[in-house]
Amino acid sequence: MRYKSLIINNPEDLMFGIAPYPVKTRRGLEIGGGQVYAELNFTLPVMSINKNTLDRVYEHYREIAEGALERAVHLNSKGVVLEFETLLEMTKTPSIGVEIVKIMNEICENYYQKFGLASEIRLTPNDLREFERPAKQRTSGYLEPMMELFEKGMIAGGDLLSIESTGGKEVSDDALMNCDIKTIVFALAVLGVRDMRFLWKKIVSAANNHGKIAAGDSACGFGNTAMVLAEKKYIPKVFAALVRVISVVRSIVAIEEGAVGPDKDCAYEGPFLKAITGIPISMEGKTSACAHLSPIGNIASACCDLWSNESVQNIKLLSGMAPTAYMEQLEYDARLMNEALRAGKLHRNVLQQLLVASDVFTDPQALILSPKNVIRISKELVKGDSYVANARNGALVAIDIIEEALASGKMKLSEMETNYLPILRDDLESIPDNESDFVEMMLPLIDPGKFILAEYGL
Amino acid sequence: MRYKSLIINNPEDLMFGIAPYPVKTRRGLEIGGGQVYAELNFTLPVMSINKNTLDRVYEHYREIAEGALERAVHLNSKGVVLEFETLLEMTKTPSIGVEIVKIMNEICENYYQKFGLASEIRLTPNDLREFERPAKQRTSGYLEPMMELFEKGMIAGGDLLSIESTGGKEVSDDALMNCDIKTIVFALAVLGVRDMRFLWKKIVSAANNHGKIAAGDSACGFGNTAMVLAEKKYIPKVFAALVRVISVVRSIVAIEEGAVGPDKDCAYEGPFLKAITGIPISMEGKTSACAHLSPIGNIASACCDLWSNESVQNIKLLSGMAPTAYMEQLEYDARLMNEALRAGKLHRNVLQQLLVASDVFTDPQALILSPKNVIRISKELVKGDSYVANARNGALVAIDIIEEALASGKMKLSEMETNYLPILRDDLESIPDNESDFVEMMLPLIDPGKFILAEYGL
Amino acid sequence: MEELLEKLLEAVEFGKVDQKSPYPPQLKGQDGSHEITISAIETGISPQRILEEALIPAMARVGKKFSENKIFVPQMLMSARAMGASMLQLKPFFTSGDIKTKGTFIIGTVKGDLHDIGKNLVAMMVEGGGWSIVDLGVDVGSDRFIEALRNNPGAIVGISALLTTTMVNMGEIVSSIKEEVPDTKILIGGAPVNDDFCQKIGADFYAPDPQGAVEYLNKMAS
Amino acid sequence: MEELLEKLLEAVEFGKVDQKSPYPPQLKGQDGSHEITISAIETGISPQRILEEALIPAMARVGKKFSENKIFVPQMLMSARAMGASMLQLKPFFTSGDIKTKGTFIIGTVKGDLHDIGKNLVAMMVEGGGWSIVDLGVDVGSDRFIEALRNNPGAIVGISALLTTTMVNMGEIVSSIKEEVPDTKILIGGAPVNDDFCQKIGADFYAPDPQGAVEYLNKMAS
Ligand code: B12
Ligand code: B12
Repeated sequence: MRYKSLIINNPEDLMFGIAPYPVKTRRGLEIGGGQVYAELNFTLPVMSINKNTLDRVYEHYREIAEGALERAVHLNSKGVVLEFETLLEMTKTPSIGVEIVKIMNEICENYYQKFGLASEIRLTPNDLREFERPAKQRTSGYLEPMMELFEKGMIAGGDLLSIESTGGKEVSDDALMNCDIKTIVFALAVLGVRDMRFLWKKIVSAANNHGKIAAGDSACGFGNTAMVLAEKKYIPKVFAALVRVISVVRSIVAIEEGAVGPDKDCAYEGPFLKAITGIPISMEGKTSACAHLSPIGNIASACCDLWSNESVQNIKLLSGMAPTAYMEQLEYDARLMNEALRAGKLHRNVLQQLLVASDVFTDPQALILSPKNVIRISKELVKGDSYVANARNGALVAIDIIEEALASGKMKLSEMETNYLPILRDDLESIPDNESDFVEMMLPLIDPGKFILAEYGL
Repeated sequence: MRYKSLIINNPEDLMFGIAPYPVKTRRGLEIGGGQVYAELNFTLPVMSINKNTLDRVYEHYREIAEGALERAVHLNSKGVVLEFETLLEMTKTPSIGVEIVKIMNEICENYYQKFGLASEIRLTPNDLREFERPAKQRTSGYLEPMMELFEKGMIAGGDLLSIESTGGKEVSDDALMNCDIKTIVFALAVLGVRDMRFLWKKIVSAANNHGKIAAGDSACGFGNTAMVLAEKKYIPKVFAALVRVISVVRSIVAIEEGAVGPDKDCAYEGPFLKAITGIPISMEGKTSACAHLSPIGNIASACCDLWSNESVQNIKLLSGMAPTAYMEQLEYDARLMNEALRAGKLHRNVLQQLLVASDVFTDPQALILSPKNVIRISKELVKGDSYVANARNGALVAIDIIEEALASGKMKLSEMETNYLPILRDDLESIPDNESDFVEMMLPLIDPGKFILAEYGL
Repeated sequence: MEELLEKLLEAVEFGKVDQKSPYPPQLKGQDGSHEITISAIETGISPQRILEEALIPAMARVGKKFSENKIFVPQMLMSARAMGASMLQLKPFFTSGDIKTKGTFIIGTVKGDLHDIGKNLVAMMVEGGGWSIVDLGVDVGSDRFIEALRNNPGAIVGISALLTTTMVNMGEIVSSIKEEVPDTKILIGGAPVNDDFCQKIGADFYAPDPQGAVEYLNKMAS
Repeated sequence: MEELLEKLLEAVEFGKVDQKSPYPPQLKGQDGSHEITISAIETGISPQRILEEALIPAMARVGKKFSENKIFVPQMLMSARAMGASMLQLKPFFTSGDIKTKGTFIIGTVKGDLHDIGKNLVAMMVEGGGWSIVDLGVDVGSDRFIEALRNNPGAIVGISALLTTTMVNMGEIVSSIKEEVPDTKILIGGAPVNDDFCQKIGADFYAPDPQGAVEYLNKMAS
C-alpha cells in the first residue's frame, strides 16, 4: 500500500465540508473546500428499458434533473452533484447512457447560465463483468462498453467518474452470509485490490485524457450489502462493521492509482479514506432511507463533503416527484452543516459532536465511524506492509473498539452479537502478513469453480 | 381573547422538546417534557375505498403501523405518535375510521408490551362540513358522523384528538388567490374563531368524558395552503407569512376551550401558540418534503416537541415502505435534538441557533419563525381586546420585521414581492379594533352566496 | 381604431377593470376595459376582433408572464376580471351568434374531492384563452359531466383530483363519458395525477398546469 | 431408535455437520448429522422417517428461530449444511423412489438481474422445508424456466427480482410459463415486488421473505 501514514491525524480535523485536498469542478464546485453540497441519486420507477420505452426513459431523467435543479435554485443551493448510476441496458448499449448524460448536462448548463447554480454529473457505469459467472475481470468483452460509456459520457458532460466495481464479489457474497471474515479479507484485500488496480489505471488514464475527474469507487457490494443484511438481522452487526473497515484497503487503490475524490457514498468507507488520503468524500445517512435503512443516520455526515440519498425512484409523492423531495431534504441537511461551517469552530464542533454522539453507541457500525475511532482504525490500516495485513489490523482494532465500548457499558449488544466477537478475532488473528502466504492458506478453502485466479493476475 | 400575555417571554426559552405545560400520555410519552418525539403521518396509495377494498385498506394501515413501530424499536426510539388523519369515507362511515384506530392501537399496545416502546395515536377526522356549499357549520348533518368518529375512536384507542377545521374557508380560498388580506382576517379572526369556539367546546367535552387528550387544531386550509401556493410562486411569500401569523388567533381558540396540546403541525402556527399558551406543539419541515415543499425546513424544528412528516403514501421505495423510511428520517432528526437536550444548554442553544440561522433570512415565512420574532409577534397577538385587533397587530409587526430584515440587507426579496408590502400594510391598517365594526366593513365586500352568517352565530 | 384595441389589450393585460378601480396604480384614473370596450363597440370595431385582437392576446401575455413567474395569481385574476368586464359588453353578440368562442370547456373536481383551488385556476386560464367555461364545481360524478356534455355538445371535459383515493374515480368517469358520449376529449390534472395514470384510465391528455391545459385545448380548437 | 432421530434433529438444528466439525462449540467432539444418519439407516429407521421426523422438523425449528430473529443466517446455513450431509446419505433412496420430497421448486433471478443473495436464501429455506430445488441462477429468461418445468413436471416456480427495471420482466416470464405449461404455480419475490404487482402480472403468490415462501409451498403440497 502506498499510504504509510495519515493526512489527517487529529479527529478534530476530520470535519464535514473540509478536506485537505479539495476537488474543483468545471462549473465551480469546490468539494471539500469549506462547503457541503447535496449529491442527488435517482433511478427509474418500475418500467423496462427497450426500444419502445427509450423516449420515456430519457423523459424521466430530464424530469428528474429539471425538478431537482429547479428546487435547488429555489432553496439558494450552493451547488449540487447529480449522480447518474447506470442500469444494465445503459452500459450494455453505451449510447443510451451517453444520451442521458447529455440530457442532464444540458439542464445543468442551463441552470448554471440562467441562475448561476453550479452542478456536475457523477457518471457511475455499473460493472457489467459480473454478468459472466465466473466473472472474467480482465478479459471480459463487457469491459469495452463500460469503458466506452466512460469515454463518451465524459465528452457528453460527465465530470466525475465513479464505479462500484465488483472484483472479489464472487467469493464475498457467500462469505457475507456465512460470516466468514477470512474469506472477506481474501475477497477485498487480495481480489478486490488487484481488480481495483487493473480497473482504475484505465479509468484514471481516461479521465486524464479528457481533463475530467477520476473520483472514486465504493465497495457497495461488500460494505453496503453487509449493512443491509445486518439491518435485516440476517448477519451480526459486529461482522458488518468489520466488513466496512476491511473494504478500506480495497477502495483506497483507486486513489493510489490517481483518483482524487469525491469518493462515492455507499459503502461508508469514506471517512477512513479521507483521514488517510485527504480526499473529499460523499456519504449518505438518514436521508438515504429511501434506498436503505441504516444505523448510522446522523454519524455518517460527521465528515462528509457531499451528502447523498443513495437512490430514489422517479415516482410521485404528495408534494411532487420523489427526487425533487429528496433534493430538498438533502439541501436542508447541507444548509445546517454549512451554517455551522460559517459560524465558526465552536459551532461546527458542537454540531459534529451532536451528530456523532446521537448515534455512536447505538450500533457497532456507527461506533467505528466516530472521528476518533476513524483515526484510530486508519492508523492501523496503514501500518503494515501488505493490504492483507492492513485489513487484518484495521479489523482487529475495530474489535478492540467494540469491546471497549461494551466494557464501558456505553454500548449494549445482545449475546447473539457478542458471541461472534471472539470467533471473528480468532479468525482474523490467523491471517498472515504476507499476501502469498494468505492466498496459499485460503485457496483450499474456496470453491475454485467460483472465480478465475488468472483474472486477478494470480 | 383569553390570553393577555405570554407564558414564554424569552426567546431562549422557546426550545425544542421543552414546553411549560407538557402533556403526558397513557403509554408514558411526556410531550414537551424534555424530549422530541417523531410524529409519523401517512395515507393510502392510489386506490378507492369501498366495500371491495376495505380489507386492503385495513391491511395498509396495519402494514404502516407495524413497519413504523418495528423501525422505531430498532432505532431505540424514545416514543412515537402516529397521526391518523382520516379520508372522507372513514369519517362519513365512522366504523371504518374506528376499525383502523383499533388495528393500529393493537399494534401500538403490542410494541409497548413487548419492547416498551411508547406510542399514541392522534386521531384527526377530516372536517366533513365543507361538503355542503355553502357549508352549514353548526346545523350540518355531517357533524354527527364526525363526532361519532371522535367518540368511538377514543374508545378504540385514539388518545390525542385533533382536527383541521375549515370554518371560514369558504371566503378565505378566494382571498388567498386574490392576496386579499382583509378578507383573510375576516375568515380567520371572525369566522374561524367563531367556528373553533363552537367545535372545540364539543371536542374538549368529549375528550374529558373519556379521559382523553384534546390536542389542537391547525389552520391547514389557510396557513399551509398559503405556503404551498407561495412555493408554487402563485402568491407572494410575504403574504403567506402574514396568513400564518393571522391564523394564530383562530387556532388559539382550541386552547381557550380547553385543548392542551400537542398542537397539530401543518399550518406552522405552533411556535406562537407555544409562546402564548405554553402547550407543546408538533411541527414539520424538511422531513415533510414528501407532503409539500417548504422554505422552512430547518427553522420549523427550532421549538417543536413533536416532529412530523405531514403525510406520505404507503408505497414502496427501494428500502421498503415509504412510511417506514420516513419513520427512520424523523427518528434521526429527533435523535439529534434529543442529544442536544441531553448535552446541556450550550449544545441545545447552538443547535437551535444553527437550525434558525440556516433558514431565517431565506424567506419571510422562515423569518417570522425565529424564536426572537415569534416572541415579538406573539406579544402583539395578545395585546388587543379582540381577535380581530390581535390578528391585525400581529400581521403589522410581521411586516415591520420583514421590512427591517430587508433594510438591514440580510434578507433579499424580488420587487414582485416587496411591491406587496405597502399594499398589505395599508389594507391591514384599515381594519378596526372592534369585531362588529369590522364585520360591517367586510360584509358588503364579500359574496353573500358563499357563506351563511347564522352558521357562525352572526 | 387600432389604438382602442391596443388600449384594451393593455387594460386587460394589467388588470384595469374600470375607470374608478385603483388597480393598477400606473393606470390610475384612466379608462378600464369596461369603458374601452364600450367605445370600441361604438366605434364599430367588430366584437370578434375585440375578442381575438385584444382580449385573447392580452390573456396570452398574462399567461406567459405567469408561467415565467413574472406575475402572481392575484395579478392574473385582475386581468381575468378586466376581461370579464369586457365580455359583459360583448355578451349580446355571443347570444346573437356574431362571435364565437373556441369551444366549451366543462370542468369539475372529481366525486369525493373538494379541492378546487387548482381547478379554478385552470378554468380561469382556459377562459382567458377564449373558451366558454362550464364549471361544475366540486364532488362531481359521471352523471353531471354527462349531463353537461348533453347540454354542450362537442365540449371538451376537464377533471381535477387532489386525493390518491379520489383520483381513481376519474377512471370510472372517463369510461362512463366515453361510453355515453363517444369521441369526447378528456383532459385530466391535479397534484397526484400523472401521464402514466392518464394513459391507464384512457383519458386523452394530462397537463401539470393551466398553461398545459390551454395549449392542449388550443391545439384541439385549431 | 427414537433417540437417534432426536439426536439427528438436534445435530441439524444446531448445525453439527460431522464429528470433526468444530461448530457448534457445545457439540464439540460429538457425532454430526453425517454419522448419525449412517447409524440411523443401519439401525433400520426408514429414510422417509429420517426426512420427516428429523430433518424437516429440525429445519422448521431453524426457520422459526430465524424468523424470530433468534439466530443469524450463518447459523441457518450451518443447519442447511448439516441437513445436506444427511441428505447425501439418503440420496440413493430418493433415486430408488423410497422417499419422496414434497415436490420440486424451480427458482431463478429474472433476466437482466444479478442479485441473488435473497434468492439463495429462499432456495435454502425451501430445501430445508423438504422440497427438491432446481436453482437456475441469475439472469434467467422464460425459456430456461420453461425448459426446467419440462424436465420437472408439476414443479412450482419461484422468481426473484431486485431492480425496478427487471421486475417488469417477471410479467413476460409469467405469461410465457402460463401459456406453455398451464397450471404452473408461480411465486414471486424480491425487494421492489409487492402483492399488487403480483396480482397485476398474474403470478400466484407473493412472499416478502423465505418463511412466507415455505408456508405457501407447504400449503400447496398438502
Ligand atoms: C389546500 C388543501 C386543502 C384545502 C382545500 C381548499 C380548496 N378549496 O381546494 C382543505 C383544507 C379544505 C383540504 C382538505 C383536505 N385535504 Co387537502 N390539501 C390542500 C393542499 C395543502 C394544497 C392543494 C392546493 O390547492 N394546491 C395548489 C393548487 C394550485 O395546485 P393543484 O391543486 O395541484 O392544481 C394545479 C395542478 O395540479 C393543475 N390542475 C389541477 N387540477 C387540474 C385539472 C385539469 C384538467 C388540469 C389540466 C390541470 C389541473 O393545475 C393547478 C394549477 O397549477 C394539499 C397539499 C399539496 N401538497 O398539494 C393538501 C392535500 C391534497 N390534502 C390532503 C388531505 C388528506 C385532505 C383532507 C382529507 C384532510 C383532512 N383529513 O381533513 C381533506 C379532504 C377534503 C376532500 N374530501 O377533498 C392530502 C392528500 C393525501 C392523499 N391521500 O391524497 C394533501 C396532499 C395534504 C397532505 N400532504 O397530506 N385540503
Ligand atoms: C447486494 C446488492 C447488490 C450486489 C448484489 C450481490 C448479489 N449477489 O446479489 C451488487 C453490488 C452486485 C449489486 C449490483 C447492482 N445493484 Co444492487 N443492491 C444490493 C443491495 C445493497 C442489497 C440487496 C440484497 O441482497 N438484499 C438482502 C436480501 C436478503 O434481500 P432481498 O434480495 O430483498 O431478498 C429477500 C426478499 O426480497 C425475499 N425474496 C427475494 N427473492 C425472492 C424470490 C421469491 C420467489 C420469494 C418468495 C421471495 C424472495 O426473500 C429474501 C430474504 O428475505 C440493494 C439495496 C437494497 N436496499 O435492497 C441494492 C439495489 C437492489 N441495487 C441496485 C442497483 C442500481 C444495482 C446496480 C445496477 C448498481 C450499479 N449501477 O452498478 C447493479 C445491478 C446489477 C444487476 N444487473 O443486477 C439498486 C436498485 C435500483 C433500482 N432501479 O431498482 C438497489 C436498490 C440499491 C440502491 N438503493 O440504489 N447490488
